[in-house]
Amino acid sequence: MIRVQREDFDVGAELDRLAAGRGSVGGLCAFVGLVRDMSEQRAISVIELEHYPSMTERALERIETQARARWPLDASVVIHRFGRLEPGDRIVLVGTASAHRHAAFEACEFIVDWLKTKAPFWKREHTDAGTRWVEARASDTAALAHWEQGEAAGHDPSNSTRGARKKAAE
Amino acid sequence: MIRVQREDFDVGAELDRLAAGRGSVGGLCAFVGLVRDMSEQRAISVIELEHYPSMTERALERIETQARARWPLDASVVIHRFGRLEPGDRIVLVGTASAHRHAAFEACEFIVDWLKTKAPFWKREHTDAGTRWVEARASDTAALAHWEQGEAAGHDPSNSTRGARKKAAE
Amino acid sequence: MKIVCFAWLREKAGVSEDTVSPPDTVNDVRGLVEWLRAKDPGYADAFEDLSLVRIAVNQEYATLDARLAPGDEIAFFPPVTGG
Amino acid sequence: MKIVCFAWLREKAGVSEDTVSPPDTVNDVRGLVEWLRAKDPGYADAFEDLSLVRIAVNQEYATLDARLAPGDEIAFFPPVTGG
Repeated sequence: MIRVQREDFDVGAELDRLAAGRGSVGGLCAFVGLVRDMSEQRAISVIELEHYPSMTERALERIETQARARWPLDASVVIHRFGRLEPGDRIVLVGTASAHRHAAFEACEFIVDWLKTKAPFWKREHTDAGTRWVEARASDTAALAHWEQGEAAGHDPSNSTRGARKKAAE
Repeated sequence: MIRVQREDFDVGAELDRLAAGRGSVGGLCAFVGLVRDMSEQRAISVIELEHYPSMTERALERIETQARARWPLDASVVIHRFGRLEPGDRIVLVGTASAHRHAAFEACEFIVDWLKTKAPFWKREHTDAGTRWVEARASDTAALAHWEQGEAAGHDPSNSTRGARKKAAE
Repeated sequence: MKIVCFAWLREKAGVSEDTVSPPDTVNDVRGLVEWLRAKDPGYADAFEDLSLVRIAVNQEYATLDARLAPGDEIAFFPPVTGG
Repeated sequence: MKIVCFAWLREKAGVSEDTVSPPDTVNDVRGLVEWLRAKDPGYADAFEDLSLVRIAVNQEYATLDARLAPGDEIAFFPPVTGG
Protein backbone atom coordinates (compact mmCIF):
# COMPACT_ATOMS: atom_id res chain seq x y z
CA MET A 1 0.00 0.00 0.00
CA ILE A 2 1.31 3.40 -1.10
CA ARG A 3 0.42 6.84 0.17
CA VAL A 4 1.90 10.24 -0.68
CA GLN A 5 0.42 12.86 1.58
CA ARG A 6 0.87 16.14 3.38
CA GLU A 7 -0.58 14.80 6.65
CA ASP A 8 1.20 12.90 9.41
CA PHE A 9 0.55 9.17 9.87
CA ASP A 10 0.09 6.85 12.86
CA VAL A 11 2.90 4.29 12.92
CA GLY A 12 1.21 1.93 15.37
CA ALA A 13 -2.05 1.92 13.42
CA GLU A 14 -0.28 1.36 10.11
CA LEU A 15 1.66 -1.61 11.49
CA ASP A 16 -1.49 -3.07 13.04
CA ARG A 17 -3.12 -2.83 9.63
CA LEU A 18 -0.22 -4.73 8.03
CA ALA A 19 -0.80 -7.72 10.27
CA ALA A 20 -4.59 -7.54 10.65
CA GLY A 21 -6.33 -10.63 9.36
CA ARG A 22 -3.02 -12.20 8.30
CA GLY A 23 -2.34 -14.93 10.84
CA SER A 24 0.76 -16.15 9.01
CA VAL A 25 2.65 -12.93 9.75
CA GLY A 26 5.35 -13.68 12.32
CA GLY A 27 7.19 -10.41 12.11
CA LEU A 28 6.88 -6.78 11.06
CA CYS A 29 9.79 -4.57 10.23
CA ALA A 30 9.38 -0.81 10.08
CA PHE A 31 11.51 2.18 9.28
CA VAL A 32 10.47 5.70 10.24
CA GLY A 33 12.44 8.62 8.82
CA LEU A 34 12.42 11.83 10.86
CA VAL A 35 13.43 15.43 10.26
CA ARG A 36 16.69 16.08 12.11
CA ASP A 37 17.29 19.31 14.01
CA MET A 38 20.76 20.10 12.64
CA SER A 39 22.36 20.23 9.24
CA GLU A 40 26.08 20.92 8.95
CA GLN A 41 26.21 22.64 12.35
CA ARG A 42 23.16 24.77 11.65
CA ALA A 43 19.87 24.50 13.50
CA ILE A 44 17.04 23.60 11.13
CA SER A 45 13.83 25.52 11.69
CA VAL A 46 11.77 23.88 8.96
CA ILE A 47 12.17 21.81 5.81
CA GLU A 48 10.12 21.81 2.64
CA LEU A 49 9.68 18.60 0.70
CA GLU A 50 8.91 19.15 -2.97
CA HIS A 51 7.85 16.20 -5.12
CA TYR A 52 6.76 15.26 -8.63
CA PRO A 53 3.23 14.06 -7.98
CA SER A 54 2.45 12.13 -11.15
CA MET A 55 5.77 10.28 -10.98
CA THR A 56 5.91 9.70 -7.23
CA GLU A 57 3.04 7.29 -6.79
CA ARG A 58 4.02 5.35 -9.88
CA ALA A 59 7.61 5.07 -8.64
CA LEU A 60 6.60 3.98 -5.15
CA GLU A 61 4.22 1.39 -6.51
CA ARG A 62 6.94 -0.03 -8.69
CA ILE A 63 9.42 -0.39 -5.85
CA GLU A 64 6.82 -2.01 -3.62
CA THR A 65 6.04 -4.47 -6.41
CA GLN A 66 9.74 -5.25 -6.83
CA ALA A 67 10.20 -5.84 -3.13
CA ARG A 68 7.22 -8.18 -3.04
CA ALA A 69 8.54 -10.14 -6.01
CA ARG A 70 11.93 -10.48 -4.39
CA TRP A 71 10.96 -11.36 -0.81
CA PRO A 72 8.05 -13.42 0.58
CA LEU A 73 6.02 -10.54 2.04
CA ASP A 74 2.48 -10.85 3.28
CA ALA A 75 1.95 -7.10 3.19
CA SER A 76 3.81 -3.83 2.94
CA VAL A 77 3.20 -0.12 3.30
CA VAL A 78 5.07 2.95 2.10
CA ILE A 79 3.93 6.41 3.22
CA HIS A 80 5.91 9.50 2.20
CA ARG A 81 4.98 13.01 3.22
CA PHE A 82 5.55 16.24 1.33
CA GLY A 83 5.22 19.92 2.19
CA ARG A 84 6.43 21.80 5.23
CA LEU A 85 7.90 19.78 8.11
CA GLU A 86 9.63 20.61 11.38
CA PRO A 87 12.46 18.87 13.25
CA GLY A 88 11.22 15.66 14.82
CA ASP A 89 8.37 15.31 12.32
CA ARG A 90 7.92 11.99 10.56
CA ILE A 91 8.81 12.04 6.85
CA VAL A 92 8.44 8.45 5.73
CA LEU A 93 7.22 5.07 6.91
CA VAL A 94 8.17 1.79 5.31
CA GLY A 95 6.63 -1.34 6.82
CA THR A 96 6.91 -4.97 5.79
CA ALA A 97 5.17 -8.08 7.11
CA SER A 98 6.39 -11.61 6.58
CA ALA A 99 6.43 -15.08 8.07
CA HIS A 100 10.21 -14.74 7.89
CA ARG A 101 11.81 -11.96 9.87
CA HIS A 102 14.91 -11.75 7.73
CA ALA A 103 12.77 -11.18 4.62
CA ALA A 104 10.92 -8.41 6.45
CA PHE A 105 14.19 -6.70 7.40
CA GLU A 106 15.77 -7.00 3.99
CA ALA A 107 12.73 -5.87 2.03
CA CYS A 108 12.24 -2.89 4.35
CA GLU A 109 15.83 -1.71 4.00
CA PHE A 110 15.74 -2.29 0.24
CA ILE A 111 12.68 -0.05 -0.10
CA VAL A 112 14.25 2.65 2.09
CA ASP A 113 17.51 2.58 0.12
CA TRP A 114 15.51 2.83 -3.08
CA LEU A 115 13.40 5.75 -1.81
CA LYS A 116 16.52 7.69 -0.88
CA THR A 117 17.96 7.50 -4.38
CA LYS A 118 15.02 7.14 -6.76
CA ALA A 119 11.80 8.58 -5.37
CA PRO A 120 11.28 12.09 -6.82
CA PHE A 121 11.38 14.17 -3.61
CA TRP A 122 13.65 17.11 -2.86
CA LYS A 123 14.36 18.64 0.53
CA ARG A 124 14.99 22.31 1.16
CA GLU A 125 16.26 23.21 4.61
CA HIS A 126 15.65 26.51 6.36
CA THR A 127 18.26 27.46 8.95
CA ASP A 128 19.31 30.73 10.58
CA ALA A 129 21.96 30.96 7.86
CA GLY A 130 19.37 30.83 5.08
CA THR A 131 17.83 28.10 2.97
CA ARG A 132 19.49 25.46 0.82
CA TRP A 133 18.53 22.47 -1.25
CA VAL A 134 19.89 19.32 0.37
CA GLU A 135 22.50 17.61 -1.77
CA ALA A 136 22.22 13.93 -2.59
CA ARG A 137 24.76 11.74 -0.84
CA ALA A 138 27.03 9.32 -2.68
CA SER A 139 26.59 6.86 0.19
CA ASP A 140 22.89 6.57 -0.67
CA THR A 141 23.65 5.67 -4.25
CA ALA A 142 26.22 3.13 -3.04
CA ALA A 143 23.63 1.62 -0.70
CA LEU A 144 21.23 1.02 -3.56
CA ALA A 145 23.97 -0.37 -5.80
CA HIS A 146 24.49 -3.24 -3.37
CA TRP A 147 20.95 -4.43 -3.91
CA GLU A 148 21.41 -4.20 -7.65
CA GLN A 149 24.53 -6.31 -7.45
CA GLY A 150 22.50 -8.83 -5.50
CA GLU A 151 19.91 -8.74 -8.25
CA ALA A 152 22.54 -9.32 -10.94
CA ALA A 153 23.58 -12.40 -9.01
CA GLY A 154 20.32 -14.04 -9.99
CA HIS A 155 17.24 -12.70 -8.15
CA ASP A 156 17.62 -15.41 -5.52
CA PRO A 157 16.29 -13.94 -2.28
CA SER A 158 18.54 -16.23 -0.23
CA ASN A 159 21.49 -14.86 -2.16
CA SER A 160 21.20 -11.47 -0.53
CA THR A 161 22.47 -9.83 2.65
CA ARG A 162 22.75 -12.83 4.85
CA GLY A 163 24.09 -15.10 2.16
CA ALA A 164 26.64 -12.54 1.11
CA ARG A 165 27.63 -11.89 4.68
CA LYS A 166 28.26 -15.60 5.08
CA LYS A 167 30.29 -15.87 1.89
CA ALA A 168 32.41 -12.91 2.86
CA ALA A 169 33.13 -14.44 6.24
CA GLU A 170 34.24 -17.75 4.81
CA MET B 1 15.57 0.45 27.64
CA ILE B 2 14.50 -3.07 28.60
CA ARG B 3 11.13 -4.35 29.73
CA VAL B 4 9.94 -7.88 30.42
CA GLN B 5 6.23 -7.86 31.05
CA ARG B 6 2.94 -9.70 30.81
CA GLU B 7 1.09 -6.69 29.37
CA ASP B 8 0.87 -5.58 25.76
CA PHE B 9 2.78 -2.51 24.57
CA ASP B 10 2.03 0.42 22.25
CA VAL B 11 4.43 0.34 19.30
CA GLY B 12 3.76 3.90 18.16
CA ALA B 13 4.23 5.33 21.65
CA GLU B 14 7.44 3.36 22.20
CA LEU B 15 8.93 4.59 18.93
CA ASP B 16 7.90 8.16 19.69
CA ARG B 17 9.73 7.83 23.00
CA LEU B 18 12.89 6.64 21.22
CA ALA B 19 13.07 9.85 19.22
CA ALA B 20 11.64 12.30 21.75
CA GLY B 21 14.09 15.05 22.65
CA ARG B 22 16.78 13.56 20.39
CA GLY B 23 16.93 15.84 17.40
CA SER B 24 19.87 14.01 15.85
CA VAL B 25 17.77 10.89 15.21
CA GLY B 26 17.19 10.57 11.48
CA GLY B 27 15.73 7.10 11.46
CA LEU B 28 14.03 4.51 13.62
CA CYS B 29 14.00 0.82 12.85
CA ALA B 30 11.55 -1.47 14.60
CA PHE B 31 10.76 -5.16 14.66
CA VAL B 32 7.51 -6.49 16.08
CA GLY B 33 7.18 -10.24 16.61
CA LEU B 34 3.65 -11.65 16.53
CA VAL B 35 2.01 -14.94 17.49
CA ARG B 36 1.19 -16.83 14.30
CA ASP B 37 -2.06 -18.70 13.88
CA MET B 38 -0.65 -21.98 12.56
CA SER B 39 2.12 -24.34 13.55
CA GLU B 40 2.90 -27.33 11.36
CA GLN B 41 -0.59 -27.33 9.82
CA ARG B 42 -2.32 -27.02 13.18
CA ALA B 43 -4.36 -24.04 14.27
CA ILE B 44 -2.90 -22.46 17.38
CA SER B 45 -5.43 -21.45 20.02
CA VAL B 46 -3.00 -20.01 22.52
CA ILE B 47 0.67 -20.00 23.41
CA GLU B 48 2.37 -19.79 26.78
CA LEU B 49 5.70 -18.05 27.11
CA GLU B 50 7.73 -19.23 30.08
CA HIS B 51 10.86 -17.34 31.08
CA TYR B 52 13.66 -17.24 33.66
CA PRO B 53 13.00 -13.92 35.32
CA SER B 54 16.28 -13.22 37.09
CA MET B 55 18.28 -14.10 33.98
CA THR B 56 16.05 -12.46 31.38
CA GLU B 57 16.50 -8.82 32.28
CA ARG B 58 20.21 -9.24 32.77
CA ALA B 59 20.54 -10.97 29.39
CA LEU B 60 18.47 -8.34 27.57
CA GLU B 61 20.46 -5.54 29.14
CA ARG B 62 23.67 -7.14 28.02
CA ILE B 63 22.59 -7.49 24.41
CA GLU B 64 21.32 -3.92 24.31
CA THR B 65 24.69 -2.77 25.67
CA GLN B 66 26.51 -4.80 23.03
CA ALA B 67 24.40 -3.38 20.22
CA ARG B 68 25.02 0.15 21.45
CA ALA B 69 28.76 -0.46 21.61
CA ARG B 70 28.76 -1.86 18.09
CA TRP B 71 26.53 0.66 16.30
CA PRO B 72 26.09 4.43 16.77
CA LEU B 73 22.63 4.32 18.35
CA ASP B 74 20.96 7.29 20.00
CA ALA B 75 18.45 5.10 21.77
CA SER B 76 17.03 1.59 21.80
CA VAL B 77 14.19 -0.37 23.34
CA VAL B 78 13.56 -4.07 23.85
CA ILE B 79 10.22 -5.25 25.24
CA HIS B 80 9.49 -8.96 25.57
CA ARG B 81 6.22 -10.34 26.88
CA PHE B 82 5.64 -13.56 28.80
CA GLY B 83 2.56 -15.50 29.83
CA ARG B 84 -0.50 -16.45 27.81
CA LEU B 85 -0.82 -15.02 24.29
CA GLU B 86 -3.20 -15.53 21.38
CA PRO B 87 -2.62 -15.54 17.62
CA GLY B 88 -1.99 -12.01 16.38
CA ASP B 89 -0.77 -10.82 19.78
CA ARG B 90 2.51 -8.94 19.96
CA ILE B 91 5.35 -10.88 21.61
CA VAL B 92 8.37 -8.65 21.25
CA LEU B 93 9.38 -5.16 20.17
CA VAL B 94 12.90 -4.15 19.28
CA GLY B 95 13.42 -0.52 18.32
CA THR B 96 16.59 1.35 17.45
CA ALA B 97 17.20 5.05 16.76
CA SER B 98 20.20 6.44 14.94
CA ALA B 99 21.42 9.28 12.78
CA HIS B 100 22.37 6.53 10.32
CA ARG B 101 19.60 4.35 8.99
CA HIS B 102 21.84 1.41 8.18
CA ALA B 103 23.09 1.30 11.77
CA ALA B 104 19.48 1.32 12.97
CA PHE B 105 18.60 -1.62 10.69
CA GLU B 106 21.65 -3.69 11.55
CA ALA B 107 21.46 -3.15 15.28
CA CYS B 108 17.74 -4.00 15.29
CA GLU B 109 18.22 -7.25 13.39
CA PHE B 110 21.24 -8.15 15.53
CA ILE B 111 19.18 -7.79 18.71
CA VAL B 112 16.30 -9.84 17.26
CA ASP B 113 18.64 -12.61 16.12
CA TRP B 114 20.21 -12.63 19.54
CA LEU B 115 16.84 -12.76 21.35
CA LYS B 116 15.78 -15.76 19.29
CA THR B 117 18.79 -17.82 20.32
CA LYS B 118 19.91 -16.52 23.71
CA ALA B 119 17.08 -14.89 25.66
CA PRO B 120 15.69 -17.41 28.18
CA PHE B 121 12.11 -17.72 26.92
CA TRP B 122 10.29 -20.90 25.93
CA LYS B 123 7.08 -21.16 23.93
CA ARG B 124 4.43 -23.81 24.45
CA GLU B 125 1.77 -24.02 21.75
CA HIS B 126 -1.78 -25.19 22.33
CA THR B 127 -3.54 -26.62 19.27
CA ASP B 128 -6.50 -28.90 18.70
CA ALA B 129 -3.97 -31.77 18.58
CA GLY B 130 -2.66 -30.98 22.06
CA THR B 131 0.20 -28.93 23.43
CA ARG B 132 3.88 -28.98 22.61
CA TRP B 133 7.04 -27.09 23.45
CA VAL B 134 8.30 -25.30 20.37
CA GLU B 135 11.65 -26.61 19.21
CA ALA B 136 14.54 -24.26 18.55
CA ARG B 137 15.45 -23.81 14.90
CA ALA B 138 18.93 -24.32 13.52
CA SER B 139 18.35 -21.35 11.21
CA ASP B 140 18.12 -19.06 14.24
CA THR B 141 21.48 -20.24 15.54
CA ALA B 142 22.97 -19.76 12.08
CA ALA B 143 21.56 -16.22 11.93
CA LEU B 144 23.32 -15.28 15.15
CA ALA B 145 26.57 -16.95 14.06
CA HIS B 146 26.83 -14.50 11.17
CA TRP B 147 27.02 -11.57 13.56
CA GLU B 148 29.66 -13.37 15.60
CA GLN B 149 31.73 -13.92 12.48
CA GLY B 150 31.42 -10.21 11.82
CA GLU B 151 32.59 -9.61 15.37
CA ALA B 152 35.60 -11.89 14.95
CA ALA B 153 36.54 -9.82 11.90
CA GLY B 154 37.42 -6.97 14.22
CA HIS B 155 34.41 -5.18 15.76
CA ASP B 156 34.39 -2.69 12.91
CA PRO B 157 30.77 -1.59 12.43
CA SER B 158 31.42 -0.82 8.78
CA ASN B 159 32.65 -4.38 8.36
CA SER B 160 29.22 -5.86 8.84
CA THR B 161 26.26 -6.62 6.58
CA ARG B 162 26.72 -3.99 3.95
CA GLY B 163 30.51 -4.30 3.88
CA ALA B 164 30.31 -8.04 3.61
CA ARG B 165 27.63 -7.85 0.98
CA LYS B 166 29.86 -5.59 -1.05
CA LYS B 167 32.90 -7.82 -0.63
CA ALA B 168 30.95 -10.85 -1.70
CA ALA B 169 29.75 -9.07 -4.82
CA GLU B 170 33.22 -8.01 -5.87
CA MET C 1 5.79 18.73 -25.39
CA LYS C 2 5.47 19.46 -21.72
CA ILE C 3 8.54 20.35 -19.65
CA VAL C 4 8.50 20.17 -15.87
CA CYS C 5 11.34 21.19 -13.54
CA PHE C 6 11.89 20.62 -9.83
CA ALA C 7 13.96 21.93 -6.92
CA TRP C 8 16.94 24.14 -7.82
CA LEU C 9 16.57 23.24 -11.50
CA ARG C 10 13.11 24.78 -11.37
CA GLU C 11 14.52 27.89 -9.70
CA LYS C 12 17.40 28.27 -12.16
CA ALA C 13 15.26 27.63 -15.20
CA GLY C 14 12.62 29.93 -13.77
CA VAL C 15 10.13 27.38 -15.01
CA SER C 16 7.91 24.97 -13.17
CA GLU C 17 5.83 23.86 -16.15
CA ASP C 18 6.40 24.82 -19.77
CA THR C 19 4.77 23.75 -23.01
CA VAL C 20 7.15 23.89 -25.95
CA SER C 21 7.06 23.02 -29.65
CA PRO C 22 10.62 22.35 -30.79
CA PRO C 23 11.36 21.73 -34.48
CA ASP C 24 11.20 18.17 -35.87
CA THR C 25 14.98 17.88 -35.70
CA VAL C 26 14.68 17.70 -31.89
CA ASN C 27 13.93 14.01 -31.47
CA ASP C 28 15.77 13.03 -28.28
CA VAL C 29 16.35 14.51 -24.82
CA ARG C 30 19.84 15.69 -25.74
CA GLY C 31 18.44 17.66 -28.67
CA LEU C 32 15.74 19.13 -26.47
CA VAL C 33 18.29 20.22 -23.87
CA GLU C 34 20.42 21.95 -26.53
CA TRP C 35 17.37 23.64 -28.04
CA LEU C 36 16.18 24.88 -24.60
CA ARG C 37 19.68 26.13 -23.74
CA ALA C 38 19.85 28.17 -26.93
CA LYS C 39 16.34 29.50 -26.51
CA ASP C 40 16.45 30.67 -22.90
CA PRO C 41 19.20 31.81 -20.50
CA GLY C 42 17.29 30.29 -17.55
CA TYR C 43 17.49 26.83 -19.10
CA ALA C 44 21.11 27.50 -20.05
CA ASP C 45 21.85 28.18 -16.39
CA ALA C 46 19.90 25.13 -15.20
CA PHE C 47 21.69 22.85 -17.67
CA GLU C 48 25.17 24.25 -17.02
CA ASP C 49 26.39 20.95 -15.55
CA LEU C 50 24.40 18.07 -17.01
CA SER C 51 26.02 15.61 -14.58
CA LEU C 52 23.72 17.15 -11.93
CA VAL C 53 20.58 16.77 -14.01
CA ARG C 54 18.25 13.79 -13.76
CA ILE C 55 15.65 13.16 -16.46
CA ALA C 56 12.28 11.46 -16.62
CA VAL C 57 10.19 10.99 -19.75
CA ASN C 58 6.52 10.35 -19.08
CA GLN C 59 7.29 9.83 -15.37
CA GLU C 60 9.97 7.19 -15.98
CA TYR C 61 13.69 7.75 -15.49
CA ALA C 62 15.43 8.28 -18.84
CA THR C 63 18.79 9.31 -20.29
CA LEU C 64 19.88 12.03 -22.70
CA ASP C 65 19.57 9.47 -25.49
CA ALA C 66 15.86 8.82 -24.90
CA ARG C 67 13.73 9.39 -28.03
CA LEU C 68 10.92 11.92 -27.78
CA ALA C 69 7.49 12.12 -29.35
CA PRO C 70 4.91 14.92 -29.41
CA GLY C 71 2.85 14.92 -26.23
CA ASP C 72 5.67 13.57 -24.05
CA GLU C 73 6.21 15.01 -20.59
CA ILE C 74 9.91 15.59 -19.93
CA ALA C 75 11.04 16.26 -16.37
CA PHE C 76 14.39 17.74 -15.28
CA PHE C 77 15.48 17.66 -11.68
CA PRO C 78 18.54 17.29 -9.40
CA PRO C 79 19.42 14.01 -7.69
CA VAL C 80 16.58 13.21 -5.29
CA THR C 81 16.82 13.75 -1.53
CA GLY C 82 13.65 12.27 -0.09
CA GLY C 83 13.26 9.44 2.40
CA MET D 1 23.06 -24.86 45.80
CA LYS D 2 19.89 -23.86 44.06
CA ILE D 3 18.71 -25.74 40.96
CA VAL D 4 16.10 -24.23 38.60
CA CYS D 5 14.61 -25.93 35.54
CA PHE D 6 12.48 -24.58 32.70
CA ALA D 7 10.16 -25.77 29.92
CA TRP D 8 10.19 -29.50 29.19
CA LEU D 9 13.27 -29.97 31.37
CA ARG D 10 11.22 -28.71 34.30
CA GLU D 11 8.43 -31.13 33.41
CA LYS D 12 10.73 -34.15 33.01
CA ALA D 13 12.71 -33.39 36.15
CA GLY D 14 9.46 -32.72 37.99
CA VAL D 15 11.29 -29.80 39.57
CA SER D 16 10.93 -26.09 39.12
CA GLU D 17 13.20 -25.06 42.01
CA ASP D 18 15.30 -27.36 44.17
CA THR D 19 17.85 -26.73 46.91
CA VAL D 20 20.52 -29.42 47.06
CA SER D 21 23.70 -30.09 49.05
CA PRO D 22 25.91 -32.35 46.97
CA PRO D 23 29.16 -33.74 48.47
CA ASP D 24 32.38 -31.74 48.14
CA THR D 25 33.49 -33.96 45.26
CA VAL D 26 30.83 -32.28 43.10
CA ASN D 27 32.70 -29.14 42.02
CA ASP D 28 31.58 -28.58 38.43
CA VAL D 29 28.32 -28.73 36.45
CA ARG D 30 29.20 -32.13 34.98
CA GLY D 31 29.63 -33.58 38.46
CA LEU D 32 26.36 -32.02 39.57
CA VAL D 33 24.50 -33.49 36.58
CA GLU D 34 25.86 -36.97 37.33
CA TRP D 35 25.00 -36.65 41.00
CA LEU D 36 21.43 -35.49 40.23
CA ARG D 37 20.99 -38.31 37.69
CA ALA D 38 21.98 -40.93 40.26
CA LYS D 39 19.83 -39.38 42.98
CA ASP D 40 16.55 -38.96 41.11
CA PRO D 41 14.86 -40.65 38.11
CA GLY D 42 13.24 -37.34 37.14
CA TYR D 43 16.63 -35.70 36.66
CA ALA D 44 17.87 -38.87 34.94
CA ASP D 45 15.03 -38.49 32.44
CA ALA D 46 15.63 -34.74 31.97
CA PHE D 47 19.34 -35.26 31.38
CA GLU D 48 18.95 -38.25 29.06
CA ASP D 49 20.37 -36.29 26.07
CA LEU D 50 22.72 -33.58 27.30
CA SER D 51 23.02 -32.12 23.79
CA LEU D 52 19.51 -30.73 24.36
CA VAL D 53 20.36 -29.16 27.72
CA ARG D 54 21.47 -25.56 28.12
CA ILE D 55 23.08 -24.43 31.36
CA ALA D 56 23.33 -21.14 33.23
CA VAL D 57 25.29 -20.58 36.43
CA ASN D 58 24.20 -17.51 38.38
CA GLN D 59 22.10 -16.34 35.38
CA GLU D 60 25.00 -16.53 32.91
CA TYR D 61 25.33 -19.16 30.19
CA ALA D 62 27.85 -21.84 31.20
CA THR D 63 29.15 -25.23 30.09
CA LEU D 64 29.41 -28.63 31.77
CA ASP D 65 32.96 -27.69 32.77
CA ALA D 66 31.92 -24.62 34.77
CA ARG D 67 33.18 -24.71 38.39
CA LEU D 68 30.59 -24.50 41.15
CA ALA D 69 30.63 -22.96 44.60
CA PRO D 70 28.14 -23.18 47.47
CA GLY D 71 25.31 -20.69 46.97
CA ASP D 72 25.41 -20.88 43.17
CA GLU D 73 22.17 -20.96 41.20
CA ILE D 74 22.36 -23.53 38.42
CA ALA D 75 19.70 -23.46 35.68
CA PHE D 76 18.91 -26.25 33.21
CA PHE D 77 16.71 -25.62 30.20
CA PRO D 78 16.17 -26.56 26.54
CA PRO D 79 17.34 -24.30 23.67
CA VAL D 80 15.37 -21.07 23.93
CA THR D 81 12.41 -20.23 21.67
CA GLY D 82 11.46 -16.65 22.49
CA GLY D 83 11.43 -13.64 20.24
